[in-house]
Amino acid sequence: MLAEKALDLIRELERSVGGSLPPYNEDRVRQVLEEMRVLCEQNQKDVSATVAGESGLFSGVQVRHAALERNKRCLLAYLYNRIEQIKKMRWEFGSVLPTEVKYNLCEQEVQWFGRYNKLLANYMRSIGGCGGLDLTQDMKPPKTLYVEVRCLVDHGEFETQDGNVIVLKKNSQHFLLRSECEHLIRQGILEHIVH
Amino acid sequence: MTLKASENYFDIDDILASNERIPCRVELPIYRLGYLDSSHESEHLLPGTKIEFPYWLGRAVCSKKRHIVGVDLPKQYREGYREILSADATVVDLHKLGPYYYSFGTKLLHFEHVASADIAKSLVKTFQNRFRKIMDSSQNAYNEDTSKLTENLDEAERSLFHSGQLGLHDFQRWETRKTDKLTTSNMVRNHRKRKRNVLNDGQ
Amino acid sequence: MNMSLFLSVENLVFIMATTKRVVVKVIWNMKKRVLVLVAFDVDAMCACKVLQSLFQCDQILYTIVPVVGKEDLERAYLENSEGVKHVIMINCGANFDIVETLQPLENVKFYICDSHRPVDIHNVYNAVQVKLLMKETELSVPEYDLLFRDEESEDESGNDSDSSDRPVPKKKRFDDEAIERRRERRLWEENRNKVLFDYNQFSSFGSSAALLLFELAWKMSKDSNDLLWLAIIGVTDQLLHYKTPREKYIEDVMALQSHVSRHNHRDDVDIISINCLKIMYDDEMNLSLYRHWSLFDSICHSINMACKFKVWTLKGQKRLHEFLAEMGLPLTQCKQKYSSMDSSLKGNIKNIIKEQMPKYGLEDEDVIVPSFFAQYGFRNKLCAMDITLACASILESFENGNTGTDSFLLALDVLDRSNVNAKEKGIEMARKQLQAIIKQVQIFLDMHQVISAGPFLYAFIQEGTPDVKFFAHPQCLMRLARFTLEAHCSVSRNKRSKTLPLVLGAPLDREQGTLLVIGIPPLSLDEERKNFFGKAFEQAASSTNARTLHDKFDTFIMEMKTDDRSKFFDALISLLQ
Amino acid sequence: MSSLEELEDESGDEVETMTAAEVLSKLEEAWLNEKFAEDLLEAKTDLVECMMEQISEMEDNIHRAKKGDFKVSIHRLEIDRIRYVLSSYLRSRLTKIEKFATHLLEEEKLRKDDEPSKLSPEEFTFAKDYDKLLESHLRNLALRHMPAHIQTLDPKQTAVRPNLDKYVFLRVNEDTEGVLVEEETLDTGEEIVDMKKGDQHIMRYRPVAPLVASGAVSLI
Repeated sequence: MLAEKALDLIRELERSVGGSLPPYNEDRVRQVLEEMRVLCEQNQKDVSATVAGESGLFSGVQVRHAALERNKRCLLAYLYNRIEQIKKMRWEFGSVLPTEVKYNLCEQEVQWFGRYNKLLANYMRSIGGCGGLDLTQDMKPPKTLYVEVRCLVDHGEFETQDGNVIVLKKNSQHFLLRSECEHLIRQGILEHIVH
Repeated sequence: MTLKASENYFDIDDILASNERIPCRVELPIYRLGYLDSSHESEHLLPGTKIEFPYWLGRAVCSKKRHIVGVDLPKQYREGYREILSADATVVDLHKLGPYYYSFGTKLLHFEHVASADIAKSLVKTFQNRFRKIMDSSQNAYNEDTSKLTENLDEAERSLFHSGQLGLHDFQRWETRKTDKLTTSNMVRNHRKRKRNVLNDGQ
Repeated sequence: MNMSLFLSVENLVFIMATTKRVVVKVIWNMKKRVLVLVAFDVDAMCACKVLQSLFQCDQILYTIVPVVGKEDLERAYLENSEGVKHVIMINCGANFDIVETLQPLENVKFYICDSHRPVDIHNVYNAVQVKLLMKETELSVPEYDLLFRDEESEDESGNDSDSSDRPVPKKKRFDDEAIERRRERRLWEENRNKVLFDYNQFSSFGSSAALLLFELAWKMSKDSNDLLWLAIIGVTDQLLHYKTPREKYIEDVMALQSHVSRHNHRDDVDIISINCLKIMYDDEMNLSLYRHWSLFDSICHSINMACKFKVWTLKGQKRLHEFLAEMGLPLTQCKQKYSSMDSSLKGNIKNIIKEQMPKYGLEDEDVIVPSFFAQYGFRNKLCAMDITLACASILESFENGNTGTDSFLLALDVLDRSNVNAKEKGIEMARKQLQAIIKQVQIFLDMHQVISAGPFLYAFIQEGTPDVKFFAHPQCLMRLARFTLEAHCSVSRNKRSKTLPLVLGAPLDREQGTLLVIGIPPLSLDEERKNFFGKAFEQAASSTNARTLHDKFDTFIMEMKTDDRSKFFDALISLLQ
Repeated sequence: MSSLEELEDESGDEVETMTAAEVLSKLEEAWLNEKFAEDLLEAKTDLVECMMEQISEMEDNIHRAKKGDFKVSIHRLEIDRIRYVLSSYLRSRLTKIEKFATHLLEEEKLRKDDEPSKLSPEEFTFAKDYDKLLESHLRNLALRHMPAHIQTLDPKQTAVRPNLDKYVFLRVNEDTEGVLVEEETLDTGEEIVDMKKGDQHIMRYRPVAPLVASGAVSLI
């Protein structure tokens, strides 16, 4: 059936819902574009023939045109939904992606991530006139000023707001300002301990 | 061909739902596209040929303006099935009738078939009848395998079920004061898990 | 005399009595982060949790790092010392010169809350940088003048160069004086060495760190049932790992009991939520984990009962069966899970056992221990001894490639009363440990591997023995050693056995060819629980150049190269003869 | 709350005074409406700026306060809470702005001068840049490789638009009569509801959207 390959791309995304982003399927994208090129060529041929006087070719043109549009929709939806995931990554991983994750993005997607990152940073800086507001923080309503945390990985040195340096070593425990370690918790470096 | 606001151009579910098949009857010859019908080996699709098209294609070639093919109702929306659904919708395996039963059904209304009004009513009625059970099961299955509960559900119902589950879990977490806990982002956690699995497999 | 602890209104204040009866007052600047170094034992963990709760109340920032031994402590200090002015050490740091070891900046202060005794004299008399959080009565340190001399007087005694302005005739008299001084100094030094030897000869333990910190919380009016429970666990840990004599334990229990009744005495019992923690005092049967086992298994794995009946022999088994039958406890009931035992039997077991005890030569203290229970929710009744064992066994577990600090955190989870899962895992692990211990004891006895070396008994676990991994950890090794000694004494015809200490070795690391060695005092000296092996090990090692590592905070436990075993033991024998 | 002193609202010629606590409660209301509304609501730029100022003022006060002052930690927690409401509010807006960027920019183009913009100036910049960024991505990877006549991206077709027919929960703040809930159709007559203050309803968002904007109802 027409536009099957394009649908494969969509199915690929459907299967990965909740999981990781699958590698950018460059081959399949190329195949879809190729199918589109062929469909278009045939249509042009039929259109020329019709102009030359041949009749009855209209139905075929319609079918192919529908297939072209369908391919376009699938392809764009594929890119669009990947972008949605990539955006989410900015919010969840932070401004630097783990290499294994980056590996599944194509070159342009990596660039897009960088540009989005910049766009977001510019916007956040511009909020409220002075200094801006980091929207990637404060994801949950604050209950306490300080939180008890355990360190899950060897992270190294971490400078607190008051200029102290704390060494975040695996399995050490700390009592820190919630506002300054929230992003470390979200990045899985610290675990928040509640009793 | 514009989409309604609810039918997001980029929506994965909508794209999949619009791929469901409808039986068509070719009414004008479609030249050099015989390969679309795998049961015949002719070069062209000739009038009278019966063929199943995906919805998106059927919609493009069968409308008031163009009538290249005639469209029939898929059997799961015909009267026989509608009767079964009206008898007791809750026992029907809707997923088997089409994973996008409601959304595909709604799309069929575009063809303005004589039975359209009845289909619309049947869809609403079916949903109403099944809704209570879905809500009930999603609110009362805590910490158990839900695949059995959802296997008969259409995709929209499944997502409804999962929203219900999410609500239930959030409520339980709130009740046991677990919502205070700041947590690792899902993506980071999943990434870690996969990485660990890869490491373990490598050993 | 009681420890003096006071509290200023706004800041957390430690006020401690030192031996010189000088009250040292330290006000913590609340803006500064505190570094807490915690040893790997249950008491220390409980103490740490009490401290955390105090810090959280006052919003004092902290970093907590668990440390397994002296090297670890040094490394942890180095890594985390930047900008830190206050370091608290829990169950570590007392018995070696902390300033000498860590070479800290002058403005760093150490607060040592450590049950290890004796406290190094430098720690005692460095009032500027080292503060001890201990009960004064538990420190019997020699007088300052016996240990330290004024340096200035020594300068004078030296043949200084500034004699130019002295008249020559005086020189002779000066020489006489100098000789006299030198003689005096020699005598003083001889005396100092003797005093120091006496002071350092035996290692022992003072009050539980958790109990001390709980008392601090109490003085600050920040105590709660939850903190009290931690103090109870800390004290129980000292009992279960033979750190303090039974009498001291009873004393602590009395003190705890007054807190328990203060916190749990309410007329309006009905209006308290079932989810609140309640603590009760009760006599408990000294049977390991019986609530989570069968009565029969529990008896067979409990040190006192097992040794009295010699359950590892056929005859012993028979006698145990008789004992149970005479009490009217059907064997089928005893061998099924305690929780599903007939409840009419369950309620009475303690009394029946008490009645039958004398006939079997069991004494009250073999069977009964005063202890505490915690209850919250509908289901959860926790026994302090069970939780302590569960926590200790998780602390020393080695599953799934967990590192030491992983286990430390997992063990902390056991103490978190809402974490039922961790607790159950702990009980399971504790059972496995007990099974490994009894199996090993049986091997020792069956193979006659407990051997008298003259001044002490010794035994070694063979490499390749199943469960050998359990004994590569101090606390478990400690319990094995004690079980082995009691079991050996119970079967030995030699009356002297009871007066002999035991040295026990377990393979530690096969690749590196190392042993973990522990020495415990003889049973006849049980009222004191003083251990001389710390010093003895050091001396034996230095006299033979055996490759040993005295890294543990418990000095009577050390690591050594397997190859050096025999020369080390020859030296140890001649040293102790 | 001693920290929330009276503030003067500088916008508007007639001097409108609002206490900081009032500003905060307005912001909280805007936040909830924004959270539950399907479409983007009018930007409350003044409220945001006002609260941002308030935060920095409180921070200054804290720096001046005595060390160890018990009030400091309470003020700090208050700052955290305000910051959370602000961020959460702006985050839900940002999500919608990204999703409906094309649609919002279209609306903005059609907006008459006397109508208020839904977007704050900063949000407008963001929306423009974001829309461009997304389109250029689709163009670079797909569109420009497609046959010429279908390379265009027709907003009519592809722009994602809010679904105003979603149902919402709402609470009535002011008595409002004659709300046309359901237009007349062949099968049913029109449905008109009178809403009383304090009532709670569940209904389609479309008919009540103007009431949310005017403050007559709040989404819950």
